[in-house]
This record gives sequence, C-alpha cells and structure tokens, in this order.
Amino acid sequence: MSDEKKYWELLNEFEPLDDARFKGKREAVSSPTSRRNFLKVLGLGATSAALVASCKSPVEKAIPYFIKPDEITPGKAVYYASSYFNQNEFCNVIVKVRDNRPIKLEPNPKSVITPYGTSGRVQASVMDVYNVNRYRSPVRNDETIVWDEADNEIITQLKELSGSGRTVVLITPTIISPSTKKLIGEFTQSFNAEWHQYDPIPMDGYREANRRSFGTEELPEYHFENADCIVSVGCDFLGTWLSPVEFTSQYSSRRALFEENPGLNKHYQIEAGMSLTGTNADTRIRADRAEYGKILVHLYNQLGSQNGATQIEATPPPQEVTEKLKNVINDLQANRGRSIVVCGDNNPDYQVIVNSINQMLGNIGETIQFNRTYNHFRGNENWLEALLDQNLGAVIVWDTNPVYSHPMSDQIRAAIERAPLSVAITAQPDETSELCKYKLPAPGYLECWDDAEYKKGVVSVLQPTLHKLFNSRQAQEVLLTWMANPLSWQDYIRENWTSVYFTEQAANASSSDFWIETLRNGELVLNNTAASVSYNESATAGALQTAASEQASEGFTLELTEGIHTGTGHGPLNPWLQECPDPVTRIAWGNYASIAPAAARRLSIKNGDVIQLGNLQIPAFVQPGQADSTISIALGYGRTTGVAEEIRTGVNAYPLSRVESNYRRLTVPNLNIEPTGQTELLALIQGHQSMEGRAIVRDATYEEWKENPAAGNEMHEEIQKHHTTLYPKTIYPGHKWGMAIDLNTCTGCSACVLACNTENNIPVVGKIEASRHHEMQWIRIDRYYKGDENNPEVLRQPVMCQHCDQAPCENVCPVAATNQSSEGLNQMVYNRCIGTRYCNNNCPYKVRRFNWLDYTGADAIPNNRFDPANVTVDLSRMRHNPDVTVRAKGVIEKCSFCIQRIQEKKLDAKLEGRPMEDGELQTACQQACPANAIVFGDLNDPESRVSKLMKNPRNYHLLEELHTLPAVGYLTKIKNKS
Amino acid sequence: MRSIIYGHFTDELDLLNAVKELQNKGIKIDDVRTPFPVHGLDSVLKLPRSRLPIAAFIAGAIGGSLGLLFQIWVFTRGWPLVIGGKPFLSLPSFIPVTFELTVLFAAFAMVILFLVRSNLGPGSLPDILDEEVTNDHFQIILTDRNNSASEAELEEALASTGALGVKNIKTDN
Amino acid sequence: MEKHNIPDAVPFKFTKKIKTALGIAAGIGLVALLWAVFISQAPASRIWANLWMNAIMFLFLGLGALFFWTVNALGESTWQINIQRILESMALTIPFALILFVVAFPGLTHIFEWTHTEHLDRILQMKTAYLNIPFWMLRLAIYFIFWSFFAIYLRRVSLKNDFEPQDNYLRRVRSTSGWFMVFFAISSSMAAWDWLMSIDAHWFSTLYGWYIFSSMFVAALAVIIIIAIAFKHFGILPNINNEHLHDLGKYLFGFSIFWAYLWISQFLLIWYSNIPEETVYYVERVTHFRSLFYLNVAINFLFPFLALMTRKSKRQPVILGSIAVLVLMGHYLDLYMAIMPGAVGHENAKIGLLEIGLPFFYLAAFLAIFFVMFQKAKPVPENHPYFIESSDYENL
Amino acid sequence: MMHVSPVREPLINGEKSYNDITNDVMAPVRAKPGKLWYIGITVSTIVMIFGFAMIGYTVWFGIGKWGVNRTIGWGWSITNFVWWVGIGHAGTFISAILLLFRQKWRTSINRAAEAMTIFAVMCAGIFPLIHMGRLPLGFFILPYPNSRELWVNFNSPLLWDVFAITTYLLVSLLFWYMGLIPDLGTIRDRMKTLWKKKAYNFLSFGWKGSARHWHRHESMSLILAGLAAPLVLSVHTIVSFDFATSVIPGWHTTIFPPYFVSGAVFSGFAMVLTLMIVTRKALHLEEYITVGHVESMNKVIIATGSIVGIAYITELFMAWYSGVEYERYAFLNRALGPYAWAYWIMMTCNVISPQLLWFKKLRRNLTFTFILSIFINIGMWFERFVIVVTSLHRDYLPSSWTMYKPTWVEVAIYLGTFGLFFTLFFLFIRVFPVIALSEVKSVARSSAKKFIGKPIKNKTPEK
Repeated sequence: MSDEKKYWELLNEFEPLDDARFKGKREAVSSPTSRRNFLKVLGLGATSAALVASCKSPVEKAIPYFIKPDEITPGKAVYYASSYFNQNEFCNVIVKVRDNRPIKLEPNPKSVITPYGTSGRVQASVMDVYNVNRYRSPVRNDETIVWDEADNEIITQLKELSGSGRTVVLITPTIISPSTKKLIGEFTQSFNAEWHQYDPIPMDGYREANRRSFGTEELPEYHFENADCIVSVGCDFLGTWLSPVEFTSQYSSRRALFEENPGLNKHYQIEAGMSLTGTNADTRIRADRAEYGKILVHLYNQLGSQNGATQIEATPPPQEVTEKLKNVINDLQANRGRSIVVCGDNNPDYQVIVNSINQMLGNIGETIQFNRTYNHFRGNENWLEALLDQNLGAVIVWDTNPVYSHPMSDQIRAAIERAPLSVAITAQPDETSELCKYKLPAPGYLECWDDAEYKKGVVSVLQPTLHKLFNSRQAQEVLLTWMANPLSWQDYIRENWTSVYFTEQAANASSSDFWIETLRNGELVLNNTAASVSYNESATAGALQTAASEQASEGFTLELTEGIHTGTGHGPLNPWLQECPDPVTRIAWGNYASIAPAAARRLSIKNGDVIQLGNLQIPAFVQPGQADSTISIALGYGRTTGVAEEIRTGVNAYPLSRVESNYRRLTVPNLNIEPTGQTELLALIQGHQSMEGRAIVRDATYEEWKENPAAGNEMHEEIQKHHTTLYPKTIYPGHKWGMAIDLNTCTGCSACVLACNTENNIPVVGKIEASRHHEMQWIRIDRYYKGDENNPEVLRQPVMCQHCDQAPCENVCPVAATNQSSEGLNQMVYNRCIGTRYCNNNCPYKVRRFNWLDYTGADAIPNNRFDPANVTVDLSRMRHNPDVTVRAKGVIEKCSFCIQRIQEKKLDAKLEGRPMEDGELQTACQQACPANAIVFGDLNDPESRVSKLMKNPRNYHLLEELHTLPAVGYLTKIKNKS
Repeated sequence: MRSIIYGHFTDELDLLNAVKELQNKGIKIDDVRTPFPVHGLDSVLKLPRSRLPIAAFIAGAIGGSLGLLFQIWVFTRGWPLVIGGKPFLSLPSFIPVTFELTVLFAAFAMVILFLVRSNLGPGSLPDILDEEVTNDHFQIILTDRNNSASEAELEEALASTGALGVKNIKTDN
Repeated sequence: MEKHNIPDAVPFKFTKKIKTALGIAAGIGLVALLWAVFISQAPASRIWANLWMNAIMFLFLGLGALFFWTVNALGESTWQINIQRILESMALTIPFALILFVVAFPGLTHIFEWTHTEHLDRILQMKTAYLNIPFWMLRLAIYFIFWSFFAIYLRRVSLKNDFEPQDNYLRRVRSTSGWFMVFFAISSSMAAWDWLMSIDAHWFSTLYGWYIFSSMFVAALAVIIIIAIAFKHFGILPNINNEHLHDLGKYLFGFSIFWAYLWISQFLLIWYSNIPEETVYYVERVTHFRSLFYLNVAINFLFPFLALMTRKSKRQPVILGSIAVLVLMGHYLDLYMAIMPGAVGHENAKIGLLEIGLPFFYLAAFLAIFFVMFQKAKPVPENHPYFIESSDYENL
Repeated sequence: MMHVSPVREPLINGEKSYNDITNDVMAPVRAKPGKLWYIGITVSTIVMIFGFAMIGYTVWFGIGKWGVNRTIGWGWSITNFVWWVGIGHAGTFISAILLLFRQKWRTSINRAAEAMTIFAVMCAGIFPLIHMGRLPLGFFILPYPNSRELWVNFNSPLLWDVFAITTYLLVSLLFWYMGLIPDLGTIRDRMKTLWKKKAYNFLSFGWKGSARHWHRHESMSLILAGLAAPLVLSVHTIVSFDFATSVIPGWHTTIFPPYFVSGAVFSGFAMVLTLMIVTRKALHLEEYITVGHVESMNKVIIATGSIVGIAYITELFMAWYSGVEYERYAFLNRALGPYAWAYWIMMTCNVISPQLLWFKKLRRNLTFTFILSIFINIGMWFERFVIVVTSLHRDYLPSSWTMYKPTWVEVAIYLGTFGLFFTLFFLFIRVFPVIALSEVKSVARSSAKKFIGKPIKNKTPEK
C-alpha cells in the first residue's frame, strides 16, 4: 500500500467514539406536544412578542387581524433596510418581516459595500434575536430590578465615584456608529469617563504600521477586483480578515471565467494552517507560521533587488519555500500596480514590510487606496492599563467580553470584581457581564435604532424590525437616560443626521424626506474625498531588522485563527453557526488542534485524540496541508456563559494568545504536544477526503482553458452523445427551473448553507447527532483533497438536490410522496411521506435529509422532542418562515429550490400581468452568495442567464453518466497554476 | 330414515380390491373414507376430475386484470404523476402487483370453493362413524338409499370383501 | 426381478428415407447460403453472423440435453429414463459443434467489435485483458474439451451398464454429473459472455449468462419433446406414454415461464434505472427491431404459457409437439435478437432466405449425428436401476 | 401402488404401521410439555416482549435511535427483513416446488418448514413496517380510496413488496392450513376431552377423510403448489428489486432476482436443518426425519449455495468487465474496504463452507450439518448486510461516505423477532403435528423400509 493510500485511510471515516453519550434525553423543553398546540403557541408567541415597532396600536390577536394595520398584509412579507455589524463583518441588509417578526436577512442591492451576498454569520444572526438565554430585565447581582431602580443607583454611584476622582471606564467594541460616538463623547464628558474600544482579535498592529509607513492610522481599502496577482502571507481575506464579504465579492469577480471576462487573477497563498483563502488559492505554498517574518524579508529582498531597494542580510526561508517563491516574485514584478500583497499578522513590523513591498510594486493608490478607509478595528490594548489601575471606580462593559477573550483574563476578572461599580450592558449573558454588579439587558440589533459608518463616507442606518421582545434598552438609550437627555435615541440619531449629513446631500429638500429616503435605502453615500498619503521608507529598515532576527521556534508553533462561523466568540451562542461545518475541515460543533499528517504520524495521534498544549487540552485533528511544525486552533469556542449547556462546545484558546509590546499576538512559539490518552468526539461531517479519481469536481488549468474552454470537461460532450433512454421525453410546458453553480467563483464560505437554514426552517440537531451523520442542512459544500497530503489541492462543490428530470428517488417512493412538478422541480410532499428513506438510499447525490428524531416538536407523539440547542422553544420558533412547513419526525426533506419563493414571485408577476423577468427570482442560497456563484432561472427561456450558463462549455452535470438529467449544472473549476 | 352400512380395512390394497368387488356386484358405494389419499381410488370410484383448477384460472384472471386495469387507471386517468421521468403507462412496473393479485385471487377462490364444495369449514360437524378412519382404517360406507339391495344384502356383500367391523346404523338424514 | 408389462423398445434404424430427407434439408440450407453470398450479395457481417448463430444453436441443443440428463441424474429422477438415450445422443453432438464454430471463425472480426484492436475506446481498452483473441480461443477450447469429455464419458458409463449392470453405476453417473454441473455452471455463463454478450461489447448484464442458459435449455427441451413424440409415434420408444409427455410438457411450460422471468428481470431492471450504459442494448432493439422484440416474448412465453396450462394439452402429442416446434423457432429468434442487432446492425439485419433456409442445414446435420448416435445403442437403458420406476408412474 | 426401486433409501425407518405413525407424530400434542419446553417458551416470550418494547421505543422517539444515517438509510432493519423473508422461502420451496418435482422426502419436513415459513414471514414483515419513520401513517402505503384521490406509487418496489409479502403470507397460510386440516381431524379423533375435541374439530373444518374430499384436496394442493412455486420466486425477486431497481452500485445488477431466490432457499434450508435436527431429537422423530432427509436437504444446500457463489463471482467479474468506475470501486470496497470482514464472513460461510458437503460422510453427519446450518444462517445474514450497508456506505459521492454501526435498540429488535419466531414455534409443536401425518402415511407404503423394492401388486392400466 502506498503512502498516499495510507494517508487517506488515516483520515477516513472518523468513527464516533462514544455512542453511549447519546442518551437522547432532551425533554427539557416543556412546551407544546401536538401540532394543534404548536399552531396555537405560534400564534401566542407572536402576540406576546407584541408587534412591529412602527405598529402603534396594541393588537390582541396575531391572525386574523380584526382591524388590519395598513402596513401589514397577512401572508405578505414586509422588508426593511438595515445593517449588520459585528467585529469584522458588515453588511447592508434588508430584513424580511413576516407577521411582525423578522425572519430572514437579505443583501441590500442598493448598497455600495455589499450589493449582493452576505456572510453566513449575517444569515444566522436572526436566530440571536430569539435566543432564549437573553437577559430579560435589569439585574442587580442576582436580583431582578426595574430600570428606574437601576438607573438611579448607577447614576448616583457614577457621580459619586467620578466626584471622588476614581476613574470611570467604558469598554466597548469598536464603535462605527457616528451618532453613538457623538453620544459617548458627551457621556465621557459628563461623567469624566474614559472610553476604550476593545477588539478580541485586534488590528492595531496594522494601524500602527500604517502610521509608520504612511503617517496615517487608517486601514486602506483593498481592491482585489483590480489585482491580477494576489499574494497573501497567512491572510485569510476570504474568510475572516478585515472585510471578508466584500473581498469575496471582489475576488470572485475575477474568478468568474467566461469568454467576455477572460482575465483570471493569480492567487498565491503562503500559509501554515489551511485557511479558507488558502484552499482557494491557485498556488498554496506551505510554510511554518514561524517563517512568516523570514518570508516577508525574503520577498522584500528579492523584489527590492529588482526595484532598487537596499538589501538586508537575512537567513532565507527553507529551500523548498524559496524555490516556490521564485514564481511569486516573478508574477509580482510582472504585475506591478496590479497586484496586492497582504499579511494576516498583527505584528506591526510585518505590516511595515508589507507596506513597503506594496509601495515598491506601485500598488498603493492603485489596488490599495486610502479613500474609503475602514472604520472598524479601532480597538487596542490601552484599556487594560485603565482597567487594572487601582484607582478604578466604575467599569461599564458594553457588549464586550474581555474576560473570555483576553489572555489576562484573571487580572481583568479581579479588576471588575474589585471595582465599586460594574455595569454590563449586553443582550446575552457572557463571562464578563456575569461578573458585573448590574446587568442591563440590551436588545438585539434587529430591535435597535442605530447608524454605522463602516467605510469612510458610506453611512448606513439600522432600524428596528421587531418590537423589543424583553424589557431591554439599547446601550445608547441607557447613556441618554444617565445623562438625563430627554431625547429618544431615534430622535438623537435623526438630529445628528440632520445636522451632519443632510447638508452633505442635495437630493432631498426637507430633512424629513431625507430621513425617510435614507431609511428606505439603508445607506447614504457621501462624496468621496480622495485622501493622499505620503510614503515613508524610513520605518522599513527597523522592521526588516526585527523580522530577520526572529528566533526560530523550537517544537511547535501555535497559530490561533478566527473561527469562520464562531468569529471572536459570538458564534457559539448561535446553534446554526455551530452546526454549520467548517468549510475546510468539515467539522461542526467545536474546535480542535489541526496538526500536520507527518507530525500526527510521528506522534501517533489520530483524529479526536486529546492533546495537551500549554495548559490547554484539546482534541487533535489531522489536517492535510498543515505545516509540519504549526498547530492551528480556531478561536471563538469554549464559551461557557450564555450558552445552553448542551451546546457548549470546543475549548477557549484565547488564554494562549499573548500581548507583546502592547500588541495582541495570536501565535505561540516553542510548544510541545503531549497526548493525554483521552479522546473526544469530533463531529466530522465529511469523512472521506478524496474524490477517488472520479469526475465529480471537474477542473482544468487556466492555460488549458484558454486553449479549450471545455478543458477538463471533455467527457461532458461524450456522455451527452451516449445518452440513450427508454423513456419518452417529459414536456415542461411553462417554466423549467434550473440552477448553475460556478465552481470557480465559489469560495466555500457557507453563507448559502446558513441562508438555506434560515429560509427553510431547518432544524438544529446538535453535536452528537451531527457526528452520527444526522445533520439536516439541505445544501452542503463538499470539499475534496487531491494530490500530496502535505499540500493538497482543494476542490469544492456545493451540492443540494439536483432536481433530476429522471430522479431515482421518485421511482422508489411507495406512496408517491416525491414526484416531478410540471416546472421540473423534484417535489417533496411532507404530509404524504411515511419515512421509508428509500428515496435517500437511491439518491446518488445523497442530498435527502431525514428527520431522525423529533427535532422540531412538530411530531404528533408527545414527550419525545430532541432539541439540544433549544431552538424550538416558543421564542425561537418565531424565526420560522411561515411559508415553509416545519417538518415532523420521520419524514424526508430536501432542497425545494425555494419553491415558496418561486410561487411568490410567480404570483407577483401574475397579479401584475407580466411575464417573470430573469433574475427577479432568487433562491435563498443564491441571494446570500457573496461570490455570485449561484444562478437560478428558467431553462425554458433561452435568453435567461442560467440557460446561457448551461450552454457554456464549462458546464456539466454531477454524475451525468447516470442520465438522471439534473436541473443543476456546475461550471468547471479553473486554477491559474504556474 | 335410512340405513348406513359400513366396515373397514387396515390395508389400502384390500380396500381397493373390495371397492372393485362391490362395484362388480353392482353395489353403489356411498363413501370411502381413508386416513390419506389412496392412489388409484379416485379412478376406481370414477370420481370426475375436479374443476377447481378452472375456478382458480378464472379467479386468477379476474384478479390479475383488475389489478392491471386499476394500476393503469390510477396512472393514466386517476392522477397521472411524473415519477422519475417514467411514462404514465409504465407497464413493466405493473407486472409485480398484477402477478401477486393473480395468485392471491386464484388461491383464495380455489380454497373457498373447495371448502364450500366439500361442505367443510369452521364449525362444520362431520358424521364420523369410525374415529380410526383418521388413523389407520380404510372405511367403505354403503347406504340402502342408493342401492336397490337390502340392508342385509349390503352388509353381507361388504363382509364378504373381508371388511372388518361391519356395522349398520339408522339415521334420519 | 418380477417382469413388468413394459413394452419392448424397437431398435432404431437410420434408414435411407430419413437420410434422403435430411439431405434435402441440408441442401436447402446450402442453397440459401450460396444465394446469400453470390446472388443477393448480403453484407459479410450478415453471413458470418448467421453462421455463428446457427453454430451456437446447434451446440445449445446438445448442451441443453446434456444438462437435462445430468441434472436428472443428480436429482435421482426416474421418469426420464425412458428417453435417456435421446438425451445421450443429443449430447453427443457437442464435439461436432466445434467444427461449425471453426467454420465461423474467419468471420469473427465481422461479428465482434472488440477484435478491432487498433481502434478501441476507453471502455473497451479496459476489457482487453479478457476480450482478446488468444484468451477467447483458449476459453472456447476449454469449454469444448470439457463438455465433450463429459458427454462421451457419461455415454460410455451408460452403455457399459447395458451389457453388465454395474453396482456403482448410479454413484459414477452422479459424481460425474456433479463435476459436470460445477463446470457447466461456470462455463455456460462464461460462454454466453464470450460468444454473445461481447458482441455488444460495451454492454453488460450480470444475469445474461443465466438468461442464455434458460433459452438454451428451453430450446433443447423443445427438440427433446419433438423427438420423443416422433419416436413414440413411429413406435421406436413405445413405452413413452402420456405421463412422460405430461412431464416434458410441464418442463416446457415451467421453463418457458422461467425464461420469461429472466427476460423480464433483466429488461425491467434496466428499463427501471434507465442508465445509458445499460439501456443502449435495449434501445437498439426496441427502436429498430420493435416487432421482433415483442414477438420474441409472445412466442416464447405467451404461447406456451397459455397453450400448456391445461393438463390435457400437455398430454396431447399434437398440441405439445406443435408448441415445441413454435418454441424452438422462438428461441432461434431469441438468439437472433441477441446476435444480429449488435453484430450486423439494424441497417443490414434482415430475416430473409438466409435466416430461414440456413438453419435447415444445421438441423439436418444435427439430426444426422443424432440418429447415428441413437442407432449405436439400445433405445432404452434397460438395466438402469430406476428403469421400472420410469415406466410406472402417474401424474396427478 | 407405484414401484420404488430397491436401491432407494427408505424415507421412514422402523417397521411403522399407520397407527404407529399417528401415535409417534401426535405424541407431543398429547403429552404434557416438559421442563425444556417451558423454559424455551418463557425465554423466547421474554425476548419477544423486550423486542416489541424496543419497537415501541423506536416508534416513539424516532429512527434516530438506530445507527442509520444520512448515507445508510437502511441498516439492520432491512438486512433482517431480507434475511427472515429468505428463511421463509424454504417452507414453500419444500412443499410446493418439491411437490411439483415429486420429491417424496419432502413429506416428513414440509409441515414444520411451512410453519417456519409463516413465522419467518411474520418476523420479516415487522421490519419494513418499523423502518418507516412514521409508522402510524403506514397505512398510506395501501391503495385505499381517499378524499384526495391520491393513490400509491405502483412504480415502487417497496409497494410491490407490500403486495408480495401480503400475498405470500396469506397464500402460505392457506397452503399450510389446507394441508393441516386432515391431520387436525386425526388429532380430534384421538382427543379424549370434549372441549379439545370440539376445538380440534373447529380447527379441522370438520374433516372426515372422504374420498371425494381427498380427491379435491389433492387437486387443490397441486394447483396451490403450482401457484406457490412462482409466488415464492416472485417474493424474493421483488425483495431483490428493492435493491436492483436502484442506481446504487452493488445494488443495481440484473442477476439479483434469481440469485436472491437461490440465496433465500439456501438460507431457508439451513434454518430448516437447524430447527429439524433439534426438533427430531426433542420430539423423538428420528425415524421420520432420517439422515437421508438431512442428506437430501444438504444437497439442496450445496446446489443453491453454489448458485449463490457463482452469482457472487459473476457480480465481481461483471463489475470489472463493465468498466464502470463506480461498479468497480463498489466491489473492490466490498472485498477490501472497511467492511471487508463482513464480506469474508459471507464468503466463508456461504460459498466455502457448503463445499464440504460434496463429501457424503459430512452430508450425513448431523453434528456437522447442524454447525454448518448455523454458519449458513450467519453467512446469509451477512450477505444481506454486505448488500445493504457496504453498497450504501460508499456510493457515488465520496463526500457522503460514512460508516454504520447498529445501536442496541436495533440489536434488541432483531433478537425480539427471534423471540417471536420461537414463541410461535414452541406453540406450534404443542398444538399441531410437526409432521404431515397423512402425507407421510401416503408414502409409507412405498417408501418405508419394509415395502421398498416390493413388487407392484396391482397396476392401473393406461387410460
């Protein structure tokens, strides 16, 4: 047996280690038992949630309306423009509100930042609003109090403390809201408070480097769409870095390879751990995390020699890396002014080198511009000093959780406990808020008024789409109250806008029109004031010196990365995010230490073996492509407070991060691995990594494509030619729906998966069920490795129901619960399904999902609900899309091509007496895709985009040799290999 | 009121001979009862071939056609559905059910007819003259109603074939 | 042993009259062949395919009889002892079939696509390890050697018993039959793949071997029935009675259903999944040979099924005999459907003088060998331990 | 009387008179059950009840309590289903097909084998029902008229199964019971207690042994056999269609119908042997179920086992020959993949071990036969496991490949069906004669030791 073969076996079929854990006793949910009850409670829930914010009159019953409010039509959704912001993710969104409940977030096509596509976290965020663990009213220590009491006590103490010279510290995450900033300014003045912004994964090192290189702390905007050559040193710009949704759109626009758009960019990724971006790279160069500095110096030296910069003495990176870097250097040099070099390390020295390389290549002002600079990531480590100071009087923690996310957790805890006054203003309990004396409940962002200036000169608004569910108050409202400002927060924002932005525009004459117009659009774009920066080379030498003199790491280097779904620690609260498998490892529910196959073999570590790393115990996962001496762990896991017991997963790795010369460092050198002998369950959704040489994801190189646009897909024509059939052709007289998926633009970000979850009421099954392969997602993103285990090529493929014209599943259902619609949809009739799972067995794509247990509470049998994530309690059920049936235990479900959307748009067109337009109808996955990889439409219309894509030489159907005639087409993956 | 004269043998070959002997004497045999089907007895007794197979064939044909027609009706008239791209009239798919219904109808019709024709069934009370008939007695039953000969002559004739335990009883039916 | 009143068999004479009749039949066949070659200028593939088809049919009759003989021996069956010499003589035609195969060898390239080694596609290249001329020939030789050996050896054992009853006769026959059965089980399927399935070289079906076996067996049964009725009629085997015909009729009835069962199993499964690599076989036949395709099922299943359902028809020589003739022609058609669409193609495949005439030659040859063989031995194996049982039994 | 050649082995040993036969066979019905019987029925009833409780548990909480998953939708449930149905085939094969082939040795074993058929089919029938996610709505599978004019899918092999299994159970029951009524009459006439007499009379439908009845009965039995023979073929054929109609490599193969039938008979005979070797001993029926019977059954086993073996090899070869990469992989994976152990258990038990039966000594060795029959039972279970699980666990898209491991719930349900089977079997041997009395008597004359080779006394002339 060859080594390669062995390797795939090592990774094969992760066996659930501990089936005994699966006790299945989850009847904790004390709620309705029958379907009738379910409906009743749904109604009640809606009532108790009161109604939309703008709805003035109290309404007694949800449906039917006795007196119908103007803006609500039962069964018809209302859409509001708003925005989502969390850490590094910002999206202008449209909130879909049905029967007064926000149920879905969609991209705002008018936005200049994110006109299409969202991230997965945005999609899942609707669940946060209905989270059962939220604070429901103000709490003093453990005692529930009323707002007035809290206000009075806090104001008194604040005045007292600031009067007595003790410091008042307000810690917030980065605030991008101009109005809030103004308000906080007023607050700090009136209470003599210090305001600090804190980012768990900060970018203050970048800002410092820019200050040194360009004399400005601004974070520039990157134009990946203009870059012909992208070189990323450990920077996950498609997954977690700076503004991934935006970057994905930009990047993918250069991957959509058609005759009219033939310029494929070239992407090099030099990295240690396998990142989402790395898996998409044309060439991925594997290098240890400890080599990044040397690599940057090497790049600088080599490029500098061609661009007249001074060389510096430095040991070059290992031979195998330098060998591969030659191409990188040549390509960068060849694409001066049309390339981007980025590095994903918060070390200011590294960033200074990156800046000088970009300067050297003439990229500054071209692909990297300081016009619409980013406003987020303003956090730094300065707050620590103030907090740990003995003079600390009051600490107000606003929706931030340093106790969890900072390595000096213990000192912070002590400081907060010591402080005479500690107040937490947050929606959901967290490790920090629980320490505070006062816990003031804040609403979720869908219940809030706010504004946001994510990028300079692009200001968005947030408006509530739901009456506050609990007795909560926005932090801004709290501050207003404390300052005794009589304005409501909404009016405050409006006044601020009138004074600041109204004058900047000319389209609306009256300020109220302007306000309404802004709310309608969700975004105001101010004139672009081109900023000029002056480059200063002098900082570079020092940075190069520091980087070149870095000590090599002994043993392993640990690299902490942001979890693509969990973010900085917000994700674990959201069961959808936890259940969505990581796009690289395909593991859901929890983190793990990724180690290289060679290292794993050397240390006899297998998937799930718990290892000791510093003082951390964490299960190991053998990750192909991982650098030999680097271990990668995702941050954001291991939350304990505010997360239901059952869904507490993973390990908090923040304590291993460090602060070095006042910058957070997410690497730890000189670590050793100790196997503990224990094992832990990993919910590995995809057990097999190799395509086994099958033509599942068809790929070719850019060169081949230029020769022949059908490169890699030659067999398509061959197979079509040999298609014989014993059946007559089925006629689809009206529409014939179809979908085309561009494998070249898809990055695997999983926004589609989460959008589908939200749109189609897909249940959450929890870690143990997921590990038993009982996951329910209707769309999955298959990931295959190809080639060398040390640095495999990665191919991805989103797979949902293929809606075959000759579907094997339909044939075998004994009760005809699944059949073909007259529009070419493979229909699934839940009511009729008796759950034989025969269809699923006979589905060659394995896209059918079975309700193994009563995940939703829709089952007729009482006391059997299985809901580890508490997502089917009355509150959480309010997020359900009422157009989609909640499936009962024992039925099969699967992708419906969002039939509810099809019907809605068809009806709209019919009422308006016009034919449907191409593109008018979008499926949820398509809508959420920031890469524009999914196109849906009518195959009977030869002019539709999807029809044209189906005729593209790159198009093929999955397993087309079986003659199932899928309605989904895939466009080949084209890599720009050198 | 009639007389029933019966006697038995312990060997089926003796029975066959006795039957032939009695028939040669022109005596009509009312019934022969045996513990198992004796080969050759039906031809000696000149029992007509059973028509149960014909009944089975007819019932099977009915069952099969009903099944086939029903399936055709459902898929082409009742509610035609496109299933896996198959034609509505997907005849090969109809074969199994048609076949099963053929067999089911044939088997049931035949068994029911057998029971009705033989007057057997749950609760049927047989006229058992000798309990050993179901063990090892091969019994010949004569009745004066079928024969012109007298009771005594019948008894005599039966005894002369070597029948054992010849008895004569009177019955109303 | 007590004497049973079993009529004595009359030794058979291969008379001149029969020889003349066979000569005429052979002549018809030759004329048909010559006409096709020289006058109608039929395409070469059609002529070679016909020679191939008839050779296989010729072999099948003998091989089917050998199978019937051995399977009865293994099942300790008795009723067929009276016709055993018919089976033996039919089985002895097997070695002669090799000559007919050899006659068709020059045309193999016209019949088998995979012999064109210079332009094979991807799939066919993968099969060359199995589908190549030397290995194919080797297998063919092995099949013939073993089949001929078993036929000749069993015959010898059987004849020996005629002169001096052997104590171990039954045991020897049974164990030889057992070995034959093991070999036959594998070789019959493989021969079907080699000689028939590989004509449609891309296509495959796991059932194919058994399907061809059933067709072969029914064809052989039909010939056995025809000969048995004829021999009974002409007094050669007077102790063939209605019970024997009834049993033969049941076999024909049952195995016609069995054939139909395999036919529908194969068709239904391929029709149901509709995967191109499999449907290609049926698409060709259903599109271009539509009427023959359905006629095949009608002749080989519907007719014998309906006609032989009653007890009477099975015991009635005229009905049974005519159904047997029909079924024999039906399985000739079945073989035609297996070979022609792939080997000749729908453009050239026809049912003309060649297809109707040529079988007469092969039939005459078959019968000639059969008669010679039958003549050589006693018409019934009198010393067979079950001989009396065979003459004395009844059907219900 | 038909002549029986002197070289034949007697079907009944001992100098048995008809009365002896009656008494020997009826003994278990008459006698008070022994201690072993009580232990047996208690154990099997407890196991059965536990199994049913686990079925209830599954229905209540969902199929998720089993080890099946998104890739392997059918695990033990359908494996067990096919296994039990297969076992059921022996009874019908013995009583119908052997009747058509005039194999007289069937008479001693057909009654018990048919009873086993019915019990096995009952056990089998449980699985397709409980494997449904929504058992309470299982009636949807029946084509009953309803207000929505919705009918079932006649294209679905699972629906064919509904018809096939129901028909099979009903027709087998008819066939078995019609054969039983003369024997129930015999028991009735031997019973001394009035209520028992009445009960058995009720059960025997008032049988009195009239020649006319026998005449019709024989004719009916023959036609029922004629119907049951293709029926038994059709049942496992349709069960094989469950797999063979699909597009899954390893499932979709045309040889499945005859191969499944053959495998069914193979496993069924093994089960008959397992049961009969014990039963003949326990009920002292050694002279009726002789070593000769065992040898005959062993011959059927080797025949069907070899057919199964050839089918395995054909499948393997054809997977290679097809040139289809999925087919090739599926079979390679069977033999060498993670479930190779199951494949080799199957191969060893089903193909290799029965080859030992070529030796006459072993064919006639009861201990060996008993052990072998257990091997075959295991092997045939694994055959179905291999087909169901290894084909599914790695099908077309490697991304979806998984492994399958049963949970204790599945195991308990399987054991529960054993409980059901043996409970019924224990009741059966107490209430009904395990050997077809009248049929044995009808061959006793010609095939019992003392008559063999004797001349024909009177020959019926040709009509």
